[in-house]
Amino acid sequence: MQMPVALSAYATDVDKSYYIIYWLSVVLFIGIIGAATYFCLAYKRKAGVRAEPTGHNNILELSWTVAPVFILAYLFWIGWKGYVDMSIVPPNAIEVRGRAFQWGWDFEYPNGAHTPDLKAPVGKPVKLILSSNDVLHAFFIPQLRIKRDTVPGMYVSLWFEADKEGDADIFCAEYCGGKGEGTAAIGHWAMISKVHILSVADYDKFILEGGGAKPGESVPDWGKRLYVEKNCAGCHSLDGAVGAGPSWKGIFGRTGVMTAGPDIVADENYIRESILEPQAHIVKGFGPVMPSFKGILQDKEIDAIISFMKTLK
Amino acid sequence: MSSPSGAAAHDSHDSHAHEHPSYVAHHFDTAQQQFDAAKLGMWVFIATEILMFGGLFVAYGLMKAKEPEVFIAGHHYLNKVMGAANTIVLLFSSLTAALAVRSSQLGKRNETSAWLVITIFCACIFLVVKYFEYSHKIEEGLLPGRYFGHPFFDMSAAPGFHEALPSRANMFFGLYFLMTGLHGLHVVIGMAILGWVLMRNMRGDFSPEYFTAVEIGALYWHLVDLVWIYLFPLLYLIG
Amino acid sequence: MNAHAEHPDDGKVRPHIAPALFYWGIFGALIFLTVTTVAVSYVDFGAANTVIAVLVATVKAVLVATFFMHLAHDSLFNSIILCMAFVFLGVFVGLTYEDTSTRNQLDDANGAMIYVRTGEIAPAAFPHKMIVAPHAAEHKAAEGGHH
Amino acid sequence: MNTQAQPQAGHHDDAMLNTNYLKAGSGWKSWAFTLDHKRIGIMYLVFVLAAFLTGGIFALLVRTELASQGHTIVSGPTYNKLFTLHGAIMVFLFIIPSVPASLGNFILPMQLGARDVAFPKINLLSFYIYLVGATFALVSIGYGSVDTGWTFYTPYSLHDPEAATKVLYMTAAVFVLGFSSILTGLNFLVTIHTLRAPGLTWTRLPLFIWGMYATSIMQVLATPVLAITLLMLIFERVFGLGIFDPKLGGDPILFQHFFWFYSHPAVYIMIVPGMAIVSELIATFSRRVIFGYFAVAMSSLALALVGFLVWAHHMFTSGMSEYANMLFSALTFLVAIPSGVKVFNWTATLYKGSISFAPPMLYALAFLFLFTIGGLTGLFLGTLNVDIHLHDTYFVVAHFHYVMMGGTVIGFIGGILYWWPKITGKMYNFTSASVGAWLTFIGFNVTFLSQFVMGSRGMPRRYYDYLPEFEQLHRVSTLGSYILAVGLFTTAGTLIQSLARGRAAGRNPWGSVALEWQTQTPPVFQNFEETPIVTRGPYDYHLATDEELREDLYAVDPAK
Ligand code: HEA
Ligand code: HEA
Ligand code: HEC
Ligand code: CUA
Ligand SMILES: [Cu+2]
Repeated sequence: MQMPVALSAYATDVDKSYYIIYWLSVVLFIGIIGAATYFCLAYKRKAGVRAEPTGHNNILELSWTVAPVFILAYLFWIGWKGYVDMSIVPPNAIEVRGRAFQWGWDFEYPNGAHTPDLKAPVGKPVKLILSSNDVLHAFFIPQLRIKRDTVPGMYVSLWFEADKEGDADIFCAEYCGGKGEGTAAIGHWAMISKVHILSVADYDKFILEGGGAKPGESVPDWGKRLYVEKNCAGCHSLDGAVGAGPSWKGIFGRTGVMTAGPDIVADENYIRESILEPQAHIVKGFGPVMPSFKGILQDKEIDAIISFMKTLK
Repeated sequence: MSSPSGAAAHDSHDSHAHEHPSYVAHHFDTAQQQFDAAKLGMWVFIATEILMFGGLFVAYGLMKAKEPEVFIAGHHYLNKVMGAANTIVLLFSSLTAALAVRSSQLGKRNETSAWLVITIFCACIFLVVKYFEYSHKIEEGLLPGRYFGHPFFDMSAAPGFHEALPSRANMFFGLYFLMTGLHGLHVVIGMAILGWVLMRNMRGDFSPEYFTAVEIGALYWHLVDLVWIYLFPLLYLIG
Repeated sequence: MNAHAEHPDDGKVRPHIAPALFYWGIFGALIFLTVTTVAVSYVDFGAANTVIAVLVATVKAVLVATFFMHLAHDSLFNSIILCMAFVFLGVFVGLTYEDTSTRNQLDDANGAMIYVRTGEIAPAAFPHKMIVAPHAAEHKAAEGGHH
Repeated sequence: MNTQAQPQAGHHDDAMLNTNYLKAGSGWKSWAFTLDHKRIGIMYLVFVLAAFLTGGIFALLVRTELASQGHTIVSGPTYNKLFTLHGAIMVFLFIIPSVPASLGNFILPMQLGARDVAFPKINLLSFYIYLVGATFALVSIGYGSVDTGWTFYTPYSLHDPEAATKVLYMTAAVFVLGFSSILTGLNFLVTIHTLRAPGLTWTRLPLFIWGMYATSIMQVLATPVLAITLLMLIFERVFGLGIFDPKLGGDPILFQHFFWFYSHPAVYIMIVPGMAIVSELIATFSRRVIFGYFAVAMSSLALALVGFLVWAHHMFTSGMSEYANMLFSALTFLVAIPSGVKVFNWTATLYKGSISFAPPMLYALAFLFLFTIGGLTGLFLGTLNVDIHLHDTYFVVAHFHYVMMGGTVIGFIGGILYWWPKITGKMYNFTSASVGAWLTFIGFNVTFLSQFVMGSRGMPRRYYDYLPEFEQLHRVSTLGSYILAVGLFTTAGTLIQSLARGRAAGRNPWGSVALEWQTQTPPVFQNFEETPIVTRGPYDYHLATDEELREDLYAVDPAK
């Protein structure tokens, strides 16, 4: 029962509590089961031998009622102390907003940039302000030993300070449903993202450049980058292959057949609607699985995606 | 530990077996034992009812602590006079139920029937008053949850009859209907139980020796009263 | 086996029978309390109104349970059951209130302060100012932050 | 004396009172309308085991899907339904009613020396309510089934447009099942209070009765809150009450309080009966008074009371107040004390006993082993900072299977094997029963030990798919579950075989001094030909004669 690699001092702290309980349990378990095994072997039933009448031993009884109280109080104490450390955010922490939605993450940085995976500098406290657009989710990074439910209608916060550079997984750890069939299915289990712990220099660079087209990047190229970063690529191909959603090949200006209602020409308005309210018109042959990107994609970004789409002939 | 061979001749059970009255079920030894069991059972049942209603009171209490102004604003739309009248009706019915038990204990069969009839009649009055209260609320669109403001549950009609109420007043009326509705259901069940007791009483099932059903039925009815004793002030008289 | 064992069993139960007038007396007390509580509700004591209402209701409930429901002359265990029901309700509401009344208080910097700082309401929330823990604001105002 | 039966039994004639209960009446009506606690217990046993089988099949489907990464046999949303149904069936249809409604119904009045439970009609009613609830659950499955997880957390359970009617059916099912559970508890409480045989004082009550008593208290006090919670959930869905739904201004965390206020005591409703059986088994097969009888009896009550104070330890990451987290973490540790008292006393009972390894005892020892692991891992979860990491990972899954499956279910099967000869009058094959026990034990550990490892490394639960680093462990776990299934099917086969071809069991196969073994096998309609008078404690083996301790495995006269 090894804990995963620890990426922060706080994680090491949790591991300390974990292993204290672990070894305590091992000792207790071996003591109890060892004794039971020994008794089973030593006092196996023999013909003509009776069990000895049960006596009393008040000291024994009292001690195994009272001694655990101290052990347990100690366990409570280490758990609570560690928890307080996690709950009180250092005042100088960098503030990042995290929004959960069915089924993905969106992180917003002080400069207004949005990413679906989290970027954080090494050695600096980062405070995440979490919220949810729809149902309960939970933000979970095993390697940092942090977890917090994102509750719709409420802000909660969480902080960490990684002490090593590297990547780690972000899981959704509160059940949030799922939809779709076959390979197109998406849901709670697929709400996996990454946290990239960057060097302070890299992080500063990201913050300077983020939040729009990078210097020297054309608008369609920015759209293409968003296509990857916002995980449109998870469902939409560029080469005509059908995935969870229709391919974007030749999408702009084509006439789409809808499940209900008249056919629609894919113009700017329709595409904008498809992104913000995907369930309003469903393309025939697909399920209503596309999440809304309302509040996640800015207007500028949608424009960039559309200009990228125009290049996909 | 036991004597399966049956040496104990004056086993408490066998000694009276021959005079076991017909109303004592085969698995009880004595009428008192059966009576105590029934009563204990009823009290345990009352505890479960209290915890069930209690869940609603807990929701009420927590929500009120969070948004007191919603409750205060909402309660002005309840009719204190009707609520108080109903309280008195229910208290009176509780009295008559207790008197029914007393008459039954004394073996006064007709008197018991009379008290039971009065009790059931009070229950009817209670429901009639409730009917007027409910229909008034429904007409005004003081409906639970998302139907709030839409008269007659008509979601297509324009909402917003009560702009003076805080926007969360729908929750107050949701709780109001849920709590009084569940209580009303208990009133109806109580009437059925008392009706059944009345029928058995008129048939002559009860005597000073055996009146368990009267007692149990009355206990149930008092519970209905108990719940209302809390519902009335908490819904109608706050703030 | 039970307390009644001293009676030789004659197929009878022996209830305590109170005089009818006594029940009427209890009823009178109940009506008096009802009138009082309604009257008091017209006077504004602020939050104390609810407390008074609940207290009066409890007195009424005790009267009904003790006399109409015969707990006074019943096995003590039945009273214990009734009390247990209320005790566990108390535990339920008390410990839950402990949560709802102290959310986000350990650390002011926590999420709940967003509203106070920026007026921003969390996504998927009902657009109502009370949603965002109101005490956080008072708390901040009263103590100027604490640790 | 034997002829001096009780003439007061209404429609039962005297002769019937003292015939074998299985022969007192025939035809389906004699079962469907029976008021005999023994027959009701058997009917419950059949349905409860059917529920176990159904839940088990869902479990095997879950495990098979997880055998490899990605799509294995079902799609993601189907998987969500599978584990929801697995959890909901196992909890509400199987484990909550399991021991009390089946074995409890059968054995409890016999251990009391009573002729029936206090309210036989309510007992039958509770059985039919159970069936109605089960039917609702089936309807919900027929509709395409719920996918909310067994916990019905809001707002997911409110907004998922696909699940609308199904959620209503499933909540209605659980609502109805709750009443069945309440009525059973009520019946037992009153029975224990009023129907003890002469001489059966509180200090002479078997520990099984003490366990049932504590369980009943919890059933009666906690279940109504579940009922009202579900009613509010239904109301919230239909009308939009605005208490649990954040979109309407409600508080989704409040729903979790409501849910766990029932569901945490519910886990003690599950385990205490298992512990109660184990106390009986350890006493019988060590032939000793349980060490610290009084402490063990009181620890059941303590669990019942303290169990009500800890519910929010399921909500440490939920966004609940930090102070509430602190309080509930502290209170959680309190429950370890009475559990520990039990474990230590059982172990001490073995010391200087005369231990037999008959199949039921194998289950008692397995319980000791598995419950200790399950309980100790509960302490990891009660520790705040460690739970933050472990919450909603497979560590939790492994924890609760160790206590529910490894504790309650193992205890339950042990109890079935223990009382089987008394219930059916047939003795089963010891060899295949022991093989079944060992396979179950080994398979179980393989299945769930690997899950502790995954969980501590951060594998979240309720995941249809997972990252490659977990595949190896998932595979091991799936393999274990197949071994486990083989073990359980072996046990089931052993029992079925005994019905068909087993030899008639003797009156007291294990040489027990407990009351229920002193009457005929199978018992007569009214349990004892005449009311027994109790003169000593339930485990006073040291006062018994050699004749009383004779293991009467097979009846001398197989015709009987
Ligand atoms: C039969 C059911 C059962 C039982 C008996 C228990 C027993 C315990 N459980 Fe468990 N639990 C569940 C069923 C059960 N649980 C379920 C179903 C869930 C998950 C539900 C879900 O989310 O779907 C859960 C989840 C769960 C959580 C939430 C985890 C999470 O979601 O993050 C926690 C946290 O505190 C917890 C704690 C405990 C503790 C402290 C005990 C204690 O009672 C254990 C006490 C026993 C011992 C400690 C061992 C023996 C004692 C000794 C050997 C004495 C010496 C010991 C010391 C001095 C340390 N359990
Ligand atoms: C009593 C409770 C109980 C029991 C016994 C089990 C038994 C099993 N459980 Fe389950 N489980 C839960 C309660 C239970 N579970 C709950 C509450 C959840 C959470 C659900 C949620 O998240 O919402 C869960 C979740 C859960 C998961 C996690 C799913 C996820 O999070 O994605 C897994 C995965 O491995 C699993 C596996 C198993 C397995 C392999 C068994 C095996 O032990 C099953 C073996 C049984 C059989 C193979 C049937 C054979 C039976 C017979 C032949 C009849 C026998 C008769 C006699 C022997 C007399 N269970
Ligand atoms: C979960 C899978 C999924 C993801 C992720 C996803 N989509 Fe979609 N998308 C779909 C599906 C399925 C459809 C077809 C059904 C519909 O119209 O809603 C669709 C349809 C569309 C359409 C209309 C296409 C047409 O042919 O009419 C547009 C435009 C679109 N998506 C844009 C985006 C953008 C931009 C992103 C990323 C920011 C994105 N999608 C991410 C699944 C997805
Ligand atoms: Cu999002 Cu699970
Ligand atoms: Cu719990």
